[in-house]
Amino acid sequence: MNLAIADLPINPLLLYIACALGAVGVIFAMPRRGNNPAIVGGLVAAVAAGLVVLGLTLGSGRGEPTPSVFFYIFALLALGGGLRMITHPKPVYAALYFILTIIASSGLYLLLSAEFMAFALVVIYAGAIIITYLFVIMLATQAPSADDVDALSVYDASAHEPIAASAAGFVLLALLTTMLFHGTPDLPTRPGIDSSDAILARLPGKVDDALTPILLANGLMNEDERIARMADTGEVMINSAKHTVLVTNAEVAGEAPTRETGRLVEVPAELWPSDLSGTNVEGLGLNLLGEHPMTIEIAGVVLLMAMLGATVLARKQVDLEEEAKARQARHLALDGAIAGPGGAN
Amino acid sequence: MGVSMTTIMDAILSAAVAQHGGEAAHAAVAASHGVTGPLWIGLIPLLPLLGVVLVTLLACFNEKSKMPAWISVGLLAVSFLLTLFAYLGWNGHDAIHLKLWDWIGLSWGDLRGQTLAAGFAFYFDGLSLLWMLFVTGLACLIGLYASEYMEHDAGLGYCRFFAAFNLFVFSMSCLVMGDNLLMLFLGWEGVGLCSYLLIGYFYKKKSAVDAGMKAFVVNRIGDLGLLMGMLLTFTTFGTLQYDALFNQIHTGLTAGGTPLSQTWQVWAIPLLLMGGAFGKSAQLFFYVWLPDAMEGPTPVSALIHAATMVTAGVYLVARMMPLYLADPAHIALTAVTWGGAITAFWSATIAVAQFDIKRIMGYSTISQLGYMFAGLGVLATTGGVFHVFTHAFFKATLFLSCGAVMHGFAGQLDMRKLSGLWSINGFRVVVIAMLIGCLNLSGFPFTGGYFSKDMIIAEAFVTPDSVIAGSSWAGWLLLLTAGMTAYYTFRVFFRVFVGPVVYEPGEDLHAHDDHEHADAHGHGHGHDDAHDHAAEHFHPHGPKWAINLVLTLLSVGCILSAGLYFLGDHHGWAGGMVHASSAVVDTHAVEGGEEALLFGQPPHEIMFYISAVFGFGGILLAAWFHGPKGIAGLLIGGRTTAAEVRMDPIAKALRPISTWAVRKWYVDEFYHLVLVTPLKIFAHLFHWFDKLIVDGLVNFFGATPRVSSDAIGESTQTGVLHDYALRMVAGIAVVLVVVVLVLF
Amino acid sequence: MHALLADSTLTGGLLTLAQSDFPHALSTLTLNHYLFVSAAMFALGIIGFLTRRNLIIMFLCTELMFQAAGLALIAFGRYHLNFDGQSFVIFVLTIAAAEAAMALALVVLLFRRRESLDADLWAELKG
Amino acid sequence: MLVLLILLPLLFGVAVLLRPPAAAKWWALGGTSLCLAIGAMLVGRFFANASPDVPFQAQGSFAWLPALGLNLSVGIDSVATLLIGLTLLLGPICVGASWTAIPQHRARLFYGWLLVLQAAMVGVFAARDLLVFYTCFEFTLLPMFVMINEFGSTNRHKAATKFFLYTFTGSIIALAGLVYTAWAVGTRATGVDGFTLDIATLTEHASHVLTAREQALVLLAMLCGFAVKVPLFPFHTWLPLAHTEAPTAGSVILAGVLLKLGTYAMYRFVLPLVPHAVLEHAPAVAILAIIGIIYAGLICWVQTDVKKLVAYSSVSHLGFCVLGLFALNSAGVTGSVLYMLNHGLSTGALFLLVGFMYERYHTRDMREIGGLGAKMPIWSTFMVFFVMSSVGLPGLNGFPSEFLCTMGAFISHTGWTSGAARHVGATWGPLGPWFGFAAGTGVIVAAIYLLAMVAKMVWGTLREPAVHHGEHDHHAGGPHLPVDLTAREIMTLLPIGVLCIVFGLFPTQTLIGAIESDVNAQVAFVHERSGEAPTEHEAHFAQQEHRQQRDAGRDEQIAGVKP
Repeated sequence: MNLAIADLPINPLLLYIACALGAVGVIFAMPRRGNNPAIVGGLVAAVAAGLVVLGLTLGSGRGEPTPSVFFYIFALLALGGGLRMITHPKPVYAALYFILTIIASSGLYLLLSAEFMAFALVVIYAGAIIITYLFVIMLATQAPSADDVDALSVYDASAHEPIAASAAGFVLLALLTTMLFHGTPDLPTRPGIDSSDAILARLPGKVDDALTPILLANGLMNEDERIARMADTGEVMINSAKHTVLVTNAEVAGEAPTRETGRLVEVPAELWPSDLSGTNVEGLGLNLLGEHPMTIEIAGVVLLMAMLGATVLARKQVDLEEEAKARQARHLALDGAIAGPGGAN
Repeated sequence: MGVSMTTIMDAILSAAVAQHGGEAAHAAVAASHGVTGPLWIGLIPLLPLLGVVLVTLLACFNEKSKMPAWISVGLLAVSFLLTLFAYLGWNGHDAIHLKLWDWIGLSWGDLRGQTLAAGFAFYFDGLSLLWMLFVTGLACLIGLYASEYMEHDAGLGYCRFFAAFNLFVFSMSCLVMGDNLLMLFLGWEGVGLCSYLLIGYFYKKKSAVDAGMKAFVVNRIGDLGLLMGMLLTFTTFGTLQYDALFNQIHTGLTAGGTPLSQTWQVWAIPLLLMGGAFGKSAQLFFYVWLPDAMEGPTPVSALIHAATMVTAGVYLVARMMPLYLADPAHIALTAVTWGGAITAFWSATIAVAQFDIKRIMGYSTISQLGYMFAGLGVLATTGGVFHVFTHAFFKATLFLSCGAVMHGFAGQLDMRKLSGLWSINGFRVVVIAMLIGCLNLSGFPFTGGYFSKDMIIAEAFVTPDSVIAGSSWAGWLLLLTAGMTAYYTFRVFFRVFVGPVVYEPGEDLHAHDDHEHADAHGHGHGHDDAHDHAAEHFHPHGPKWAINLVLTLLSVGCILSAGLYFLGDHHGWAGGMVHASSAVVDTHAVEGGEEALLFGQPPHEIMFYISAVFGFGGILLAAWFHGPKGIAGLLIGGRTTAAEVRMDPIAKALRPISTWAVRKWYVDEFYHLVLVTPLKIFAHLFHWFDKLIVDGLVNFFGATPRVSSDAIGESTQTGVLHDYALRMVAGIAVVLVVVVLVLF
Repeated sequence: MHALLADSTLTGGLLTLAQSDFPHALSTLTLNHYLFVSAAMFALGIIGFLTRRNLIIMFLCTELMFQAAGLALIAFGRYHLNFDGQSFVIFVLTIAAAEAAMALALVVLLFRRRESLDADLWAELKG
Repeated sequence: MLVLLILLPLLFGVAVLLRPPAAAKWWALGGTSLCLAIGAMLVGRFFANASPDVPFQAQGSFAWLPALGLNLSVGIDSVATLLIGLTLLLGPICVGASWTAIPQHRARLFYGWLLVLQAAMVGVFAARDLLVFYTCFEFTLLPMFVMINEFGSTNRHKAATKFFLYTFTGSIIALAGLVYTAWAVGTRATGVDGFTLDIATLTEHASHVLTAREQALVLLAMLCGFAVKVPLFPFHTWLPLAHTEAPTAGSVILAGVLLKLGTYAMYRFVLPLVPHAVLEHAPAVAILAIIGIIYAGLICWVQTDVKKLVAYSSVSHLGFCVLGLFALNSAGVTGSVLYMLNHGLSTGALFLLVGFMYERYHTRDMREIGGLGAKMPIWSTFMVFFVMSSVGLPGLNGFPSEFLCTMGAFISHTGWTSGAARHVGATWGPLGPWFGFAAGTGVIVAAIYLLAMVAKMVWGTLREPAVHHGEHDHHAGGPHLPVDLTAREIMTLLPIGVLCIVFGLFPTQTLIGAIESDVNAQVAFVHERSGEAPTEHEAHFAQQEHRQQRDAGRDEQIAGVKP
């Protein structure tokens, strides 16, 4: 065990001290009656987070320089927003802080080259889900007294066992990080041309559109030739680094081209379209639809069900009114009966 | 399977013969070169079984006629005739084998002792033939007798009786004819069942039901010995089949190669088997069930509890004689001798004091069985077996006569309430038959009983004490018992069958209709009123043709059986039969050839006189004490009423002893106190132990989680969401701590 | 724990910090950085869930935890250089949206019953 | 065909639920009869094709979750075949016995569960992997629970709960033992690095890979489960309660088949999986069995509730069964297997008889009811007959089994198999003559209590409860039963009676010969494997070796993928 812990990328003592410190900070930051040292708590928590990040940075070996400044900014914003969200006594503010966290997270997504998800997150979460929350908060929150609109409800103003909860949460954090950090190496290089080519290979139309005019215009490819699509996978063979692409005779292309029957064309670097690459969105789309089609269906059904469920649940249930309606219905029926058999029709 | 097993058996036999060529010739006595019998021999037991089926069918159709009896008697007669044919067709020395099918056969290897082979197979040698002859013959006659005796129960009861009766003959045949110990056990338990069913025939009488159960349970105790003996036989000799077993014993080695004389099994097996035999034949500690068994209908008492079933123990010991002789110290034989002699004497002491004539016959049966065992014990197998044969006839006669009395006097058996049957119309045949039976039983000169009993007693003196410890003492005890036997036998005869005519009807006036009987009891007038009322109108009815015919035939049989003593050259016909069976004893080889003397004479010769003296003495005593005035009391009797005799003052003088003898020495009470009560107490203790401790523990373990979870739940199940969530998180944290500590 | 204190103390760590090329070191990012942020976010979510009594904020906290999981997924996807992580975040978003819809409907329902959002008022599960 | 036998009752169970209540019993009768017919064909075909080389027939395996190595496989050897035959035979009999006892409006529930129960029981006997076995083994509890809980007499809820919890707890512990064995075999022998659930594989390897200590613990765990099921003293207290409260058909199945699941599991798992421990601890188990025989027998004697008496007699009888198994020789094991069948027949019939009586008089107290000999002659005849079968009268079915069990214990004495005092009839084994003797005393006790029961119930003067089934007090709508047995009731008893006689007179031809080769193989297997268990070091080494092999295999696989 000792050996293993020594393998951690961060000094474990530092990690645990930081966790403890964070816990103290959060406890202080919790809403409570009377003197509220929330700012002190926030600072302590921020110091703790900083310690861990520092330790991680020191512990890590060499790595590709990345736009790390943005990471620190976004991480600080995300955690700070999260901290404020859970500590702010007013629900509306809490929701707004959560939006801050989400926006910061989407920044982190960008750093992780998940551009599409970054924006999707902002749109879906900040734009849709949290707005729903805000509506519900406004619907459901009532001021405790009519004369003071800004007064807090009791349940907002005081936390429920903050010490125990924070202790548990940070113990969990310490353990989680201990386990998560165990032996994970540095991030690999940024996904570059290779992965881009992999996406492009599955997008023959895009490659066709970009390359065919260039190839034809420069005489690199005959009129009866076209960019080859592999017989087995239907992918095109393209290498952005070497600027090569496989083309094949149209007749031959009709009969399932292979690497052998095709002709590798090397495009001069200046002619290679600079914007030809597989984007994140394309990659995600291929992954989503190519490998998880069933999950999408299920997700759709889940959403539908949730919609129905929410509708059913939130439907105005006023028992009295229902009862009154029923009474009225009976009354009408009775009247009909008295009116005679003709009324039944 | 069957083929393989026979092959194995053949291999074993031939191996044994090859290995011990010298003894093989000797082993011929045990009929190793048996002949395969004709298939119809199998009908001898199967016909009665057919009878069971037919009678049961009749019961299903609610037959009210005497049809069951006629079917039974007919089938039994055929069975008897077949036995007779088998006997006539028998070559006189070889055993006849007949295997119908494998009954219990199991093999776990090819070696010796790795196959349990118990065929549903028959083995006929002299011993089985002799037994079968009187079993089927008597069964047929007694069936005929019962057809009249049981007539008041015509209907379901009649069918029940004859079904069990037939089943009994089937079982007894299996017992006697079986070719292995398991077949014997089949019959053994089968006759036990029939005995149980028939003793409890009058099932509304609690005493009858209890008696049946007692018989079955006591027998089972003995059967445990038989079972253990059987299993020990199997482990020691590797077989349960007679032929293979006797051949092995004749080699003097166990199947494992150890000399028999050095093993403990050589005395343990016979002793265990003796336990079984004593159980079935009501000897020593086991006798208690037989007197109670007289609760059954008299034909049953005659057939099962006098003539046939109870001799099964004798058959077992006789059949297993080679095993008993294999022990050089003769421990088991000594035990058999003394067990028999003591039982003979003991039950005679009880018999002299009883007043119930059927019970007297019961005790006399025990006593006579004691003679048979003693005979086997002192190596007089011929005498023992001959006594079985003669006893079967005369005891059946005696019982049937008593039964006729009982039938005629509505179940009256008390000798103080009956007298002078000779002078009552219609009972002449009964009295004559009774007289013949009594003479036989008391060993009157030149009767069958006289010869067979003498052979036993004389042999007790012949066999040296060095061979069977105290055999001559046993002889004296048996002689004394012979005198007592004569006394109590003729005590019955003198009191009931001759003398002034006095009678009171028994309580079975409405035996066939218990409901009315019970109503009569329950009536306000009470028991006595009803009784007297019935007595006023009571007329004894003499037996009709069936009973008279049977009694006549049996009396003739009794007389003729004496003649068998003079047939053949091996001490009579029975000797010849025994000689051609496993029961043969080479007395000279055992005794060392030295001729024993009694009063300076060879015991076999002088015994005729001595036993005659004892017999006469007993009869004269009986006449003096119990005989009526006049010629019927041999001119020395003085009895004028039924109830009072010269013995009464003497019995009064001997108060404690005589009372104890009348109370059967309180043996039943003793057993009850020592065995039944503790067992019952244990049963109750176990019952409560089971309820409170065993089940209590279970309930305790069941209740613990419930109670504790109630307690925990009270404090933890607050219903507040946060508490649950917090505990969940803490739980995950704990799990993670464990994971980190263990895995990292 | 003993070895941990012995061979890598806080002072040792600070020493390394002082000696290293500071800007460069700080600009080196690893997977662990992201995972830490994710874990910390998750812990905050849990703490929030445990401490806040307002039902809506409790649900917001669960959303925070979803966020944490999403971040971890994206980081791992980046680490493995594939799109599975991102795909899963889409599903997480879906579930989050569905959950939000249902949860908020429930909250509204509960609010109608008691005119309060205090979670402690609901103790029907008491055993 | 085997799968058909499992699925068909389920199908009919569904049919029973879908049809109107009035048709329920007819559907149940049809279903069970059809199964019986198929079962008869199965048994016939099995023995027609039986050969010692192919112990298992009708094998089938269906991949269920191949990724997890989970298969559903079935197959039967001679022992399983006979027990399946018994199960199927009791099916129609139970339906017949419940014909009038179950009120029509609840008939669907009853017969539906009855059919499910039958499927589960067949599944247990047919199982060739632990998954099927254990699933079915546990699934028998649920129908039985419902039958007792819904259709029992006064104390039924307690009885049902106790039955369920007690046997379930035991089974869970047994499961732990089985799973451990499956794991050990998986990691040390077959190298799947997981659990081996196939029974044949388990049997083949378990004794080679479990150390002596592990075997002892696994034995203990398995006995905890199976001994409760059997039940062995002192785990028997659920049985009298469950039997007393269960409806007649429930009692019949409980005694006839469910108890046999325990002994069958012992035969199938305990003996071959942990032979070393079995050999070592057989005397202890045998002593428990013998205590059970005598103790329960004596308790029977003082019972006043006739059904409880028969229930306790089951405890006593099953003692013989366990004793025979742990004699570890052919005679004992054969006897034990025979006992499973014969006890099912004779005690099943006794429960039927008690049930028929109960249906008429609504009491089981022998102080209130008795002396029925004259009033119900047919009933009495059957009663005496089956009591005799139960007592072990030679010529009826009880005897061969009882005798062989006793004999097995008696001759199972290793000390006798060699040396100067060699007994050729003795076999290798852990018991000895004293065990046989002690078991033999049980036969006496059996005679005492069963005859005492007959004396009270059949013989003697008629005793009837003050209020019994008369025209005036019989519950409305219920069918009126005649005094003695009806033709339907006789028809349920008659086949059992016939089998009792056939199995009593021709045991070799019908039963012993059928199972001989399988039992001998089993005994030889236990004998061969019981000698030496691997040491802890060896077991550990085997595990390491297999782990290395597996890792090497995985590396290769990865290496093969990478270029």
